[in-house]
Amino acid sequence: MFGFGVLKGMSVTLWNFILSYVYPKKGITTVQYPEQKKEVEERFRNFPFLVYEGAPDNMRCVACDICSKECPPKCIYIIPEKDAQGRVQKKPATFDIDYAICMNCGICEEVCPFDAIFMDHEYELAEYERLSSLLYHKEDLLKPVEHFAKIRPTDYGRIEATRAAKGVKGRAQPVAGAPPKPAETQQSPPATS
Amino acid sequence: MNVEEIKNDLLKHVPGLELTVEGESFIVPKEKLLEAARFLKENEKYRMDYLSCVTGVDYLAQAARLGQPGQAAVGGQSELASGYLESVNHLYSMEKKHGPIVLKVRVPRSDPRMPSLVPLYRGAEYQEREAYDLLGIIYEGHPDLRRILMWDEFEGHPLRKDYVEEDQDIR
Amino acid sequence: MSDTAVHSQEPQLLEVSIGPQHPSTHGVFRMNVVLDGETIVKLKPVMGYLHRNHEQLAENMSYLASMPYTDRLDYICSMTNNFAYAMAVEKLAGIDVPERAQYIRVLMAELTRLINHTLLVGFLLNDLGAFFTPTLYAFREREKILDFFEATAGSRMMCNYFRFGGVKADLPAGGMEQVKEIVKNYSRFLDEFERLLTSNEILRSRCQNVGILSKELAVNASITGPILRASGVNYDIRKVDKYSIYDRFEFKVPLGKVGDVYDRYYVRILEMRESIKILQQLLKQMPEKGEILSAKGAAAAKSPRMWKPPAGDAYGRIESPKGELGFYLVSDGSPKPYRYHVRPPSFINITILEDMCLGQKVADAIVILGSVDIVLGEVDR
Amino acid sequence: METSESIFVVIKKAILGFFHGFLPDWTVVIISILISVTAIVIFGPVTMMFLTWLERKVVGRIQNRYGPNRAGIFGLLQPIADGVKMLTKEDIVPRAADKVTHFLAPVIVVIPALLVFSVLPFGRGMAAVNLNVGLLFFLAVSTMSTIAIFMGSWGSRNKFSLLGGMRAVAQMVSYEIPMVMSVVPVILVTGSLSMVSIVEAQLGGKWFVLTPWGFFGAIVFFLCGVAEVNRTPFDLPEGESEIIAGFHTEYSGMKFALFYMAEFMSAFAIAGLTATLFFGGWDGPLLPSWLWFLVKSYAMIFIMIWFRGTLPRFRIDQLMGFAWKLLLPFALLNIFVAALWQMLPAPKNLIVSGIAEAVILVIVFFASRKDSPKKRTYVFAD
Amino acid sequence: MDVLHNLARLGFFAATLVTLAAAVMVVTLRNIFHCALALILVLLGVAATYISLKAEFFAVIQILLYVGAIMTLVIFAIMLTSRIGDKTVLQNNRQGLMSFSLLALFNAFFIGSVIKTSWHLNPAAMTANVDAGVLGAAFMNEYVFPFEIISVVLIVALVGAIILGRSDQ
Repeated sequence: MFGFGVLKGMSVTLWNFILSYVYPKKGITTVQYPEQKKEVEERFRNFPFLVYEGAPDNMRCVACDICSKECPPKCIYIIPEKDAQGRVQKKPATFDIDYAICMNCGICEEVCPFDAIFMDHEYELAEYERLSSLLYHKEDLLKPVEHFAKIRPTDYGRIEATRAAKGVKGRAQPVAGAPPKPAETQQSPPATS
Repeated sequence: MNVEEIKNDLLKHVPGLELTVEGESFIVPKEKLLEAARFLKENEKYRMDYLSCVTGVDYLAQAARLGQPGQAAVGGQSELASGYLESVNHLYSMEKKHGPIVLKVRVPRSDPRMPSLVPLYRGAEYQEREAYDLLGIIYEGHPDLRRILMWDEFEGHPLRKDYVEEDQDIR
Repeated sequence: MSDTAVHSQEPQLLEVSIGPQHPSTHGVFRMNVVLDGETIVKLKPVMGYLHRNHEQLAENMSYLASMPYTDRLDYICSMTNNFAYAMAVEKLAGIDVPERAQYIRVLMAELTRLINHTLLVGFLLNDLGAFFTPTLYAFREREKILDFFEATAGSRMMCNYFRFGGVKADLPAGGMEQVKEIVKNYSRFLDEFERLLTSNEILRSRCQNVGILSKELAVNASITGPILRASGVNYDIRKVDKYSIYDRFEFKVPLGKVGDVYDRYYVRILEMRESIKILQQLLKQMPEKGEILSAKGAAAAKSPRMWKPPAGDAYGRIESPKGELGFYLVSDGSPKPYRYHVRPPSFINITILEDMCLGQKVADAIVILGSVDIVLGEVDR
Repeated sequence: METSESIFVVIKKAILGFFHGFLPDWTVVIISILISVTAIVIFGPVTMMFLTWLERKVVGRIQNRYGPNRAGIFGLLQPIADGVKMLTKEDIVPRAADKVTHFLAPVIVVIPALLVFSVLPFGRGMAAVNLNVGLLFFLAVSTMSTIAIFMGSWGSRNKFSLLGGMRAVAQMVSYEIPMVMSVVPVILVTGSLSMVSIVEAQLGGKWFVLTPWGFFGAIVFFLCGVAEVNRTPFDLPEGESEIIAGFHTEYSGMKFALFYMAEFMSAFAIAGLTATLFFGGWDGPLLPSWLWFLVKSYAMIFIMIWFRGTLPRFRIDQLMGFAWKLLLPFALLNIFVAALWQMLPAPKNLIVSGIAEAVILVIVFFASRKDSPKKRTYVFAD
Repeated sequence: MDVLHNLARLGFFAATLVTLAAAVMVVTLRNIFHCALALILVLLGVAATYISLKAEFFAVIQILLYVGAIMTLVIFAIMLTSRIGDKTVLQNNRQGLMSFSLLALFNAFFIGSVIKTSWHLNPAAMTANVDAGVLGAAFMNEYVFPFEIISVVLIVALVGAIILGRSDQ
């Protein structure tokens, strides 16, 4: 068993060894993480966030609860706001997403009819404590539309075009007539400690 | 390879076999399963030498009685009406490269025993063990029928429709 | 065991359990091995450590909701898992798929086949003892394909990209150039890989005539995928079922003669070259524009938890890189599947692991397991 | 140039001269021994630390990545970091272990690795001990590590380490004989066993590797050396992917570091010995002699690391077959070629021994063709 | 330089002492593997005495052959006989006293005769510096016949061992 095949194999590794010094752009493929960061593709999806226009109070979400029903691992928990007479408003009082359970599959973004929830690009979310600190409440989830426009320009363009076409203008005043069917909130709240 | 042609061949070659056709699949009584499978495997025209997939399915009483739309209602055999366990076998031929022949065997939930296909197809060994482990279908003639996915001391069969998970951690 | 002469007492058998926490069992998989010296006398695989009861989960969720879970079955080729599940549901509900979506689907499936085979060769060399070099070359090439997946599907490994009746989104702006770039220098990478490995005498002597699988046993034990073709059986579901638009591409199916670890390794290298041929033809034939979700598909995707397929059962299967991956669905007309069963290739391919390992050395058992290419997400479901 | 040539010898003479003033002469002899001993005891571990860093850097570069570059500039403090980690790691002794052997094994495995350095000629006049049986001493002491490795594997009472121990002993015994045989031509040509005289026989560029028998003898010796030191492609005793970590599965903390140190020091010793026997030790045109020795040894070390980055591992029976059926017969035949080379006068001997060497290569090639793996053909069905 | 000379003698006595102690340990230790290690120590002690008598070649051959080869084969034997490693054999038994007295008697005669006989020393041999070259020449010239006979005996033993060792499959 003579070593010509072995020598041919060793020539490949020697070539890679030399390449890594002579022509690092092709020879070295690793990214030195903390110093250099690999920029993320536009459609990259990490955990969801809620969108508001202008002030955080003027958020697009109307607490229709479709996303929490569609979410495969059931990690979204919504309680709609009630005004003085107890009538349900079209705004969520609490909107929790448990980032520990969410598997960033992006289904909530697809099914949301009001373009209120989108997947973020932020992936440095390490926490010290698993249960409570990964349960994001409404305040932590809210981000301006400009952030969405910055991270995903093409999607933002497409969605704005459809919204303009449908003539959806900003925050609809609460319709005086019959309030929408109170969204039943029967799904079990996620494991809150 | 249409369903009628297969049905006539089966009835001709396997004596005493009463076969019902449901859509694309054949309901075979459990006594005749091995014979039918052996015929399909050795017969020159079919040469079904590849058992692709063995699936266990659990039909509860109300599902069985009302019968799946598109599947014949099961009122006929009385004891099956109280719900049955079904083992679906997809047979293909690697030699002649032709499509699936689906054999279904139904056994009542009270007495879930049926003949195993392992003597004919080695491939069924793990899939039947999984059907036994998750659905409780006992395959007679299986060389080594024990749990494959759950740990051995586990009681109950998780994929059964009436399986209620006991709450270990009631605080 | 032939009863050796009376005076020599029974050989001192060593009972060793390899795994579930072992450097080269590709996940939590255990083999209880009984050794006589270094040769294997008995080998019992033990699995189920990663069992998440995926099938019961799917029975309590809508059809679309279990699509992201199919990514986690065989976590190396998530696109082909989605492909198989989407085809099964389309067969069940009779949904058609538009032209451009079919091309995108075949594009994703063949890229996943490249990833899986490259990674397998890398990990097989790891089991043989090469200190991570082939694996890291494999990872280097896989990164380029994963970047393309991230650009189109949104996530590198858990793509969740297929929908019933098409795909979630069209290719991104620079997508086609990225694919052309990948396909162009992938064959150059394969030449480098072959120069490093194929004629390597140590690899040849370690892999030839090890773990031989005969044709009859392979067919009888329902083995599918490259292992079956390495034993010489010509059965590739892309050619048999001609599902999706595979009949429009002209490609060959490589077959081995002996059916040992070396044949399985080399058949996979040849299959990668065939996949590159398919991708080249695909890039030429692909229509520029076209809708990517059929009308019925759009209806299903509008509100997944309300969507009700007609009652009945269906079995959709594809040629995943590891073998025949099939989904058997029974629907009773409600939005939740009545029965959801996965036919995983890895789970069935290890039925005859013991037959291949008897009489071999301990080191061979690890190599044979490596050549069978199992992923525990798919074995345990 | 002259001072840099024998800088270390001059330093030692200066120290001795200083003590000579006021101490009786017998203490001066002891002090000179102590200086040599401390030199080796410092040189050994420092080389080991540098080699661990070098190995991770080179294998990293082979795999298109940087290798350690965080601890210190270019990652040079990485070995120190590893050393501290090893010191602070808990030293677990398995309950069923045979305490005495488990404890003694790492101690005894380091002794041969250090003893071997005493014989290596690091430079002109810089061999610690000029034993006239230096080469044989080297081979004898390196067999002792076999026993230490087996003590380690037997003592830890663990199935995997037992397998590793069996493999280690079988491999060491079967690679020692071709190693000794491949050294015999060098002794035959130089006529003496002392390492210093071997290097002197090769002075002036007349290295043995340039002779036909020397070139192939060097390959055989180097392969046996790599096997003796359990490095890839012969690293079966600690085959990670098969038997977890072979004989040092049950060792952690400083004991594991000792095994690791012994492996690297004997790897450097083998590289140094190959350089001395076949590549002319410290003989070289410009640079000082000790620098030549280091350059050549590190070239050999680079090849060992290069092996590690490329080749898969042998199986136990192929390993044995390779030693007994290929290396040993070739080394024996090589002795005849060396004898031919030695007997005939200058111009003719090169031609005759060259032809003889070619004949041997052809014989061994055809003899081993039967069990060498074949090329395979594949069918393309549609 | 007599101090160095004394040191050398001290080294020699220390080596012999270690050898004797290890020899005693070989027969009295419980675990058979520890006995094998003690035997290795004995052989190393013998090599040390060779060195102190300035016969380096013999010392190195001693280490190479005895410790390197023969002891490895002894360990092979221990390893391959099944379950011999962990049985601890009881070392002492009742005949201890009787055998000790016999031994003492024998030693008395033996040491007595050793002291009484006058060993006539051949002065030439005392100072001759025997190194590998001289030995090699001796083997090939005067003693070539016994050298060949021994190699034949070894070959026969080797072939016999292989035939016996080959298990009967």
